[in-house]
Amino acid sequence: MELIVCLKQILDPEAPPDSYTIDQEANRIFLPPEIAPVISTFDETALEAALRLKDTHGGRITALSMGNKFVSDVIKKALAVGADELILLEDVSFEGGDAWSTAYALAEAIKKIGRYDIIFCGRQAADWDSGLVGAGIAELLGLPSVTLAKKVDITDKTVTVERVAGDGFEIVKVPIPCLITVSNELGELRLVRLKGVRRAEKIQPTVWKPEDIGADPSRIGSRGRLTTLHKLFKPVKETQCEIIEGEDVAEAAVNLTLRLREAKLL
Amino acid sequence: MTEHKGVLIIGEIIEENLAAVTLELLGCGRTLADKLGERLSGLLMGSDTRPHASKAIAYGADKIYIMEDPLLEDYQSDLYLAAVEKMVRRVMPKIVLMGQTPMGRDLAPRLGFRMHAAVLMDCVELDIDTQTGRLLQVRPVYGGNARAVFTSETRPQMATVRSKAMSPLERNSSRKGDIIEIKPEIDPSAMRTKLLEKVKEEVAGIKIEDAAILVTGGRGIGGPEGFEQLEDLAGLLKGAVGATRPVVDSGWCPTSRQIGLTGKVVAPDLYIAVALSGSSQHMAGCSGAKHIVAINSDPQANIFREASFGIVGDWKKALPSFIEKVRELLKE
Amino acid sequence: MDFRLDYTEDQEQFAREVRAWLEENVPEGLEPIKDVKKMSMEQWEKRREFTRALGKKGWLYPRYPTEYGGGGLGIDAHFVLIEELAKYDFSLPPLYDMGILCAPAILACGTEEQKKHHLPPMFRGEVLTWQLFTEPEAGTDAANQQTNALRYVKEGDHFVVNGQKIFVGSYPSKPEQFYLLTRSDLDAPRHQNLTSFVIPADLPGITVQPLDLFILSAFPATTGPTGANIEGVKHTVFFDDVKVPESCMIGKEGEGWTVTTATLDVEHGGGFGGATGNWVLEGFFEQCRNNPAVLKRLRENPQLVECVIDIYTIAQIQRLWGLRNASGVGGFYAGPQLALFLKISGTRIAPQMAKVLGPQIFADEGPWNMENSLFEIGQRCAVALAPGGTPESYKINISRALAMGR
Amino acid sequence: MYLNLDLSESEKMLKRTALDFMRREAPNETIKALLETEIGCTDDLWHKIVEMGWAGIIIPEAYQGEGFPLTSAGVLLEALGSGPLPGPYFFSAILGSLIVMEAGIEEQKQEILPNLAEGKQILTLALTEPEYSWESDGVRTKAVEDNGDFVLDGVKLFTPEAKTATHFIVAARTRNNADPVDGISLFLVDSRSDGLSVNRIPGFLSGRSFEIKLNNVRVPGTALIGEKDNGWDGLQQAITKSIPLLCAYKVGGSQAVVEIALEYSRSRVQFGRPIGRFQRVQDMIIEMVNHADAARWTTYEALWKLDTERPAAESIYLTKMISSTAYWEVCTLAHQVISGVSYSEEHAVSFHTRASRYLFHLLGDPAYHRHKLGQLLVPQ
Repeated sequence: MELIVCLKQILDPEAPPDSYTIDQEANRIFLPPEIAPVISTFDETALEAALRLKDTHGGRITALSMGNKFVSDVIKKALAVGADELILLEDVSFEGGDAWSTAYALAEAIKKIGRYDIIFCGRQAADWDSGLVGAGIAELLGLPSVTLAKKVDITDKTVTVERVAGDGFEIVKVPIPCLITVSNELGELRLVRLKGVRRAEKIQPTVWKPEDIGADPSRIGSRGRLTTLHKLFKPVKETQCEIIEGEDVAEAAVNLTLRLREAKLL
Repeated sequence: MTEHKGVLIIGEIIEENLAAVTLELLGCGRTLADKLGERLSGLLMGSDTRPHASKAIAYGADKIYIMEDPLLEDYQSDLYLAAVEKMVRRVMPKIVLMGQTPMGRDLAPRLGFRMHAAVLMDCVELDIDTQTGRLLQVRPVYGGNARAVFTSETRPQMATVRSKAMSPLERNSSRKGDIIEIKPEIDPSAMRTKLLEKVKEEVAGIKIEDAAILVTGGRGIGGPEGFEQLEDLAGLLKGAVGATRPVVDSGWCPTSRQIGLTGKVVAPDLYIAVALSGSSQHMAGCSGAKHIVAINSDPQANIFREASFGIVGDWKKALPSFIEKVRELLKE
Repeated sequence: MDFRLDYTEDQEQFAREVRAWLEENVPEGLEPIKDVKKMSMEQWEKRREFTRALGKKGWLYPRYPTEYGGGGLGIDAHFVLIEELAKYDFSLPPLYDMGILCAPAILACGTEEQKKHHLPPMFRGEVLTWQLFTEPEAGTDAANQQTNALRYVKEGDHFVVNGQKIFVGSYPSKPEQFYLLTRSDLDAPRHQNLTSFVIPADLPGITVQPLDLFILSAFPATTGPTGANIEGVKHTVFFDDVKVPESCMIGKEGEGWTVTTATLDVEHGGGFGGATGNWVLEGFFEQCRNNPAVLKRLRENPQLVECVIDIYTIAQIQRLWGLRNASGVGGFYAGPQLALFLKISGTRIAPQMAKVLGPQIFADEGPWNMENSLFEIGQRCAVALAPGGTPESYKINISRALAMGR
Repeated sequence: MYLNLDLSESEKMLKRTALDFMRREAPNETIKALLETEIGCTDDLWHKIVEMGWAGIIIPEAYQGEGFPLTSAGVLLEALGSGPLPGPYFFSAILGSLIVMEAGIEEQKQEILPNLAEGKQILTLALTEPEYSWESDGVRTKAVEDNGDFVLDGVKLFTPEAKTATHFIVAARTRNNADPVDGISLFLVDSRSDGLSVNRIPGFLSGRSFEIKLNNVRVPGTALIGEKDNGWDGLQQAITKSIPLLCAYKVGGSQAVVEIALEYSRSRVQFGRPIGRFQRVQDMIIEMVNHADAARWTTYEALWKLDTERPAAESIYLTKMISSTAYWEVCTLAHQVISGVSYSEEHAVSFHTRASRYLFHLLGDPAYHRHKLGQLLVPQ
């Protein structure tokens, strides 16, 4: 089994809302330096899906990530949980792109890797929350794809996927090679064991530049964008919360009910 | 190259009727088309679509294209992609809208890359930039901690829209519009994935996405037993019970009840948030609620910045008397 | 993790370069002096000459940008300079030069032209700066600039300044420039009515008078040579209708508080004082190990051993936090935390040391003083808590850095 | 500059995964439940700890351990202390392993250490007796040789986590003579042996410490760890090396309590303002921060000295003195800052208060280590 998992290092979405600051001119969002970045939670779930297949069917997992200012002990977690190789697309010309530039760069890198049965992606990146790159790679490589997987199994050449849909799930069959985006329902990424920490120490990531994957400069980074970001802002909350008081909490609750009736909400 | 004109909605038929989000898309599409001075059309696929087509016209469409084929009855990536791509190349719309639904999340990205046209996912606001005539697409990012305004450089300009972010028009059966049947010419060999089975997860009572009143519990509830009280209150109000991610992760509630970035998006009229802090990941799923009522012991909890009404205190003391009073009021 | 302070190969190489340079450039007859009270004017002039020589080499402000005359060096080189200069009882920057406070304010809030004008002379040691913050009314609450506060009125392209500042500067000689905080109208809201200036010290209408304080000179807390602030005689400065050109204003009018906070964090930053140990304390432990009289007392009275343990514990924490700050892993509150700790420990160590070593420690001359009045200097620090900011002002900074109540 | 007090890449990864483990496997609700039991750790939780490889963290790879340096174990213990995770982990994986490594002979290491790494055996040290002392003259329990076996008689008091341990390491006197250090042997006693009675010492703050009565307990000759009559040196070596790791656990606990107090100072509003704005509250929290930071950096330096084989006794006595006091005082101050609600059994501070008292005397209380430090500073 040759598996590829696409990962993205992002600002920690669990950071407290007030710690985010936005630079209005540069349309960029920041967190204080001491809050370390994380691997996008959905990509971690995609990695877990690949690891479970490797546990049962054996094979090799290549983790692939595009980005900049990688924090080594964050991104090398992929190796620590069981990926066999980590490839980083890191170059200033990759910066400032949207889903189209990212999907193109990752697709070119996957072509260079050459062998793959299943490509795993997260259902969306937990920073820009779009969910475009997985489908983009599938389209660019001419692969069938299944999105929002919550269970993945393989029997000889076909993959059986339970896909989240409405109030239940669909069971879908897809031949390899294919691309699968994974949803959080699949479960949390396994914890890093001490053996994994040792393993991550020993394996060094491979870094590729655009020229290493023969990428067309006009289609990566900001030049490859199909969308323009005009404004980034914090939604301002105008609501003024009316705190209902009372002798004690129980009485306050009664007053709340009356207030809601008065506001025709009950 | 002929000029792109008009707004095209990709409709969905769920459990034999027009999906709520499709009506919302028609409402929003109508406004955009009027601002552009152009026509609003829709596409419905599946079998026995004609009755839904006329309903779509009553909700604002000028023209509805229908594609009938048993193979299109259930959503299948490759066939729907091929069908929709054909329609879009034929109609040459300026704007294509889909719902942010399991279908939309799968189809829109593929279509965007297939046609090398930008798609903005999960938009909550759409407008036309009066000077440039371009579609302004506003979507939440960073788990709801921020919002971004985009435009697309390519045509058609495509977007999926978060359910309950837009409102449908009043139904007007006297509206006139034409229904045009298109032969889908399905090529079954294009189908690379095969749907084997659809499994329904039985959910007691009303689905949380459709409930007008929601009672949601957070980690502060402390355990599955606490949720029984929430069920009583929801039952009284003919609403449903929702949960935050920590609650679902701890196994106190099924995943189908989870509200938030990684759960469902709801926009009820009344959202009663009990013992939950209101993290941005959770608010991403319920900030669309018309009125939020918060019960939390921590006055600084973020939920109080989102709520219109609230009590500061222990929910175990507040809920019993709240339920009693509601029961009393409903009797009158 | 690595706690070693010994030089790396590069540092060793740089240290050789520094030592060689010092041999040629330390002015003839310049004596290492630990007790600032014993500084003669002649020694003071030699140190000024030495300051200019260091400045020309870029080693006076080693980590500031070369573009403005700084050394452009890293912490490794800065550390070597501190160690090598300590052998001449010389600290960086020298002689209570408040350039260490004024420079970051200019860098942060000054115009490009002001940077080019003010910074090179300061970094080359040609200009010494005194900071004029404290007023009779505004002590720890530096923003509370009241009645006889320094006030200014804008007249055309210059300002007219009146009022008084106290507890200023340290050395008998006058500096070339003042860095001061003044108030515009008296009733504007707090923090919005302040403006900062860097002015020549000899503008007409300025008078400087020494304040005779009983602690004629206080020794740098317990930080030894690595402490930046060797205290001396304090002064008060009067302003009578002093005309200050607009070009002397740092930052915009009313932005004095932002300019000041850029400074306070440095002054109260505590740097990594104490990281290299502290020769007052080392002297003390030497006495405990080898002075027969002290050893006899320690063996007879276990309570005195407790004093030794208390001093040892404080010294270790101070040293370790200094290393932590030097290694940059302490977090925002680490600077003021160490500065506060250095100050408070002075008051704790002094009585313990007095119990163990006996009354000789108060003699600063003659046969009685111990290790050329090493401990007499140590005792002064326990009294001079205010210079460089009162302990309470540090607590305010720590609480802000830890976002208490925010 | 060699000076670099940042964690290494692997240590940061280990810290992050340990904190993830605590969030997933030992949130407050779980810790509260564990504190109400005599065992402090369920089988399921212990197996998860073993699965992480943590039971063998400092055991050399030659004995199926992970062979990590003490500083890495310190990073792990600090994360576990943030719970604080109750149970036998420190006593078995750290102190137990070290005793076998320092005092045991090669065969014993090959037999016992893999069992510890795989979590099959759980050890705890039964050293102190009713006349509470960490010195050799405190060992009164006797072990008499009887045709190849040893028969043990005596009472051990304040033995930690005895209910969870599969084996006790019992220090007993196999010979009496002038020098109390001489004549002490270490025995690996199966906790199910006949003649043993194990009773928990009652008390809200006593944690899980036990009285073990040994009444004619017969053990085979092979139960003797290392050499007869001179087990004391090996035992002291092991205790000295494990002390900074116990301190790391207390550093994690102290830091967690500081963060709870800081969070409370922001959310608790009194007199119309968050209480973190009042200087009296700020002073208390500053004192807490100073305690935690003093404990942290004395602990890390002690661990560094041990890992780089530098003389470490001075640092070890210092950090034990400071860390035990720090954990105790930080909890006391936190109750002052938070007051009321912090006294409820559900409140995380109460978990730490109980741990800070239960672990206060373990391996020597602050006064004991202060005295030993004094002997180093002022040669007698």
